[in-house]
Amino acid sequence: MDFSNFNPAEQAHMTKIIEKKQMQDFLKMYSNIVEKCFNTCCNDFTTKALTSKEEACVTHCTEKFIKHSERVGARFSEMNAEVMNAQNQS
Amino acid sequence: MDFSNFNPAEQAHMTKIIEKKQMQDFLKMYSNIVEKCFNTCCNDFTTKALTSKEEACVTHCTEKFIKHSERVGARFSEMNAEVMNAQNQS
Amino acid sequence: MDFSNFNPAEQAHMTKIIEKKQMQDFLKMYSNIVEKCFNTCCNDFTTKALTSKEEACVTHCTEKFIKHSERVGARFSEMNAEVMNAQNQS
Amino acid sequence: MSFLGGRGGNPAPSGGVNLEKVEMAVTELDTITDFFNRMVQSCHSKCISTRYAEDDLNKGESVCVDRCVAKFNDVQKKVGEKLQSRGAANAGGGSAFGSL
Amino acid sequence: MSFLGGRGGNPAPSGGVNLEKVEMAVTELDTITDFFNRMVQSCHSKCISTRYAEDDLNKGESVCVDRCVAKFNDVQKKVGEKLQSRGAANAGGGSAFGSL
Amino acid sequence: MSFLGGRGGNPAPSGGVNLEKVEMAVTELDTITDFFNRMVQSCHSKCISTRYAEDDLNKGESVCVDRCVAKFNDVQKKVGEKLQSRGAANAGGGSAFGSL
Repeated sequence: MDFSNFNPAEQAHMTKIIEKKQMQDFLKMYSNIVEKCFNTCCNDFTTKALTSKEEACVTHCTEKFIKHSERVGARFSEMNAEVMNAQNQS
Repeated sequence: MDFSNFNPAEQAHMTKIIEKKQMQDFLKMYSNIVEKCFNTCCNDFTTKALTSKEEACVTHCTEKFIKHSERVGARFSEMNAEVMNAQNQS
Repeated sequence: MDFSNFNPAEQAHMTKIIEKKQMQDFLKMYSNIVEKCFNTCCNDFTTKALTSKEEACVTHCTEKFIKHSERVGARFSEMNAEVMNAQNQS
Repeated sequence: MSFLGGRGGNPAPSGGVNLEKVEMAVTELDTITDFFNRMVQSCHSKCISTRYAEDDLNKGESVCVDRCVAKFNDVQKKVGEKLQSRGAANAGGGSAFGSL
Repeated sequence: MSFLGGRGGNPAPSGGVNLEKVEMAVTELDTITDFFNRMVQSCHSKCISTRYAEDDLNKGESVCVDRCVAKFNDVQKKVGEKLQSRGAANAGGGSAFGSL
Repeated sequence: MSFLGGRGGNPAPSGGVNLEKVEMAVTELDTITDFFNRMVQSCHSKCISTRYAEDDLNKGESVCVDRCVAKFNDVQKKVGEKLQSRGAANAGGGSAFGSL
């Protein structure tokens, strides 16, 4: 996003808001991973503790979800940069 | 909703809030359509660009979603009017 | 949660916030039940009124959802109490 | 659909804004919006074919949507009655707040 | 991706905070975040195998994610154009607010 | 479940309200509520039969719910540890904010 027409006071205000939203965003990703990996990996309710199979699944699922999010973020960021460039050249 | 026991200042305040919520509501419908039509129409990831088949599907899907929302809104609004009438006559 | 390092003014403030959130939480549970029980129980759209079969299904579904939530809440609360105890003894 | 109880009190006398009343109205508005959005989503899943070969709702879809809205609304009433008969206070037991 | 229209007006002259401008920026931020999160979820469903036997995205998954992001973005544009051509004002008819 | 770190600081000395502390507590509350609601939904899908022929949870469902809560909680811990070991700062890379 382009904050070039924000004065210093407005930029400081936005920075504080963005920091708070980053925290909430992180917590939301956390819950999303828990929900998705639980739903995919846990299907055996004859035991109370996670089986070793379930545990391995959760570990891989979490790691893959993060790497997936990072990759989506990288592509998304490239796309936004292209749009910005195109706007600046016109 | 019935704002008849709101004074002018309160009504002006509500109007501003409702305008903001209409904007958010519109943006939410926008995201819902993107999500639903993408999930339904895009299943071929051997290409990066939308195929013409996918594109036609997205167009129909969007148009139908809007018409569907409008129809639900019309029925919903009739129902609310009936409830209001019934309350006023009792 | 542990509010022992909150002064009385802060606790009063939190109490008001929690009351408001309880209301919102109740309304959210209400919508969740409506959505889940409608989706599970209503599959016949040759009639406008609920069939007696659908109505019985919605009643059971609602009752079971509440009992389910209460059971999850009870287990969750026991788990939190254990964590608190463990922290206090260390 | 005023399930939040009567909107409290008269207008503030001298043209001021009664914030509690406004907040209550906003909660009611949010609840109706949420309800409406879920109705749209549920009835879309129940009634709209995913072949997407045309721009208009066909006859069957249109009739289905009308009935779906009526039924969704009936379910909302039924569930509301059930929750009320159990006592709103009690129902809080199944929330996160009963557990903290 | 400034689909909320131009960010209104110049900076407040003397270093004050133009609250309306900040609020607009926050809405834009929330919209992009929501869009991003839905893209992550949709592309995860489309591309990531649920066997979870390893920690890394394999070659096929990686390529799929790249294309998925591009397609999701195209769909977002298509839908946006469609909504715009219908008129933002009009589209409000399908919301809860047209019905109250 | 204080995964947001220690609640900052002592009470404000003279009975004032430390807004930052209150805001932190509200974020924690919202997180727990969200967590609880997802647990309710997930365990409902895993354990509750959709035949709906009776009002009570049967024996099998009740036992399933108890184990489901325990497992869901374990998954929450596992995922939390994983995220922490990667570094909270780093994990931000997969969010919309890293991309603006």
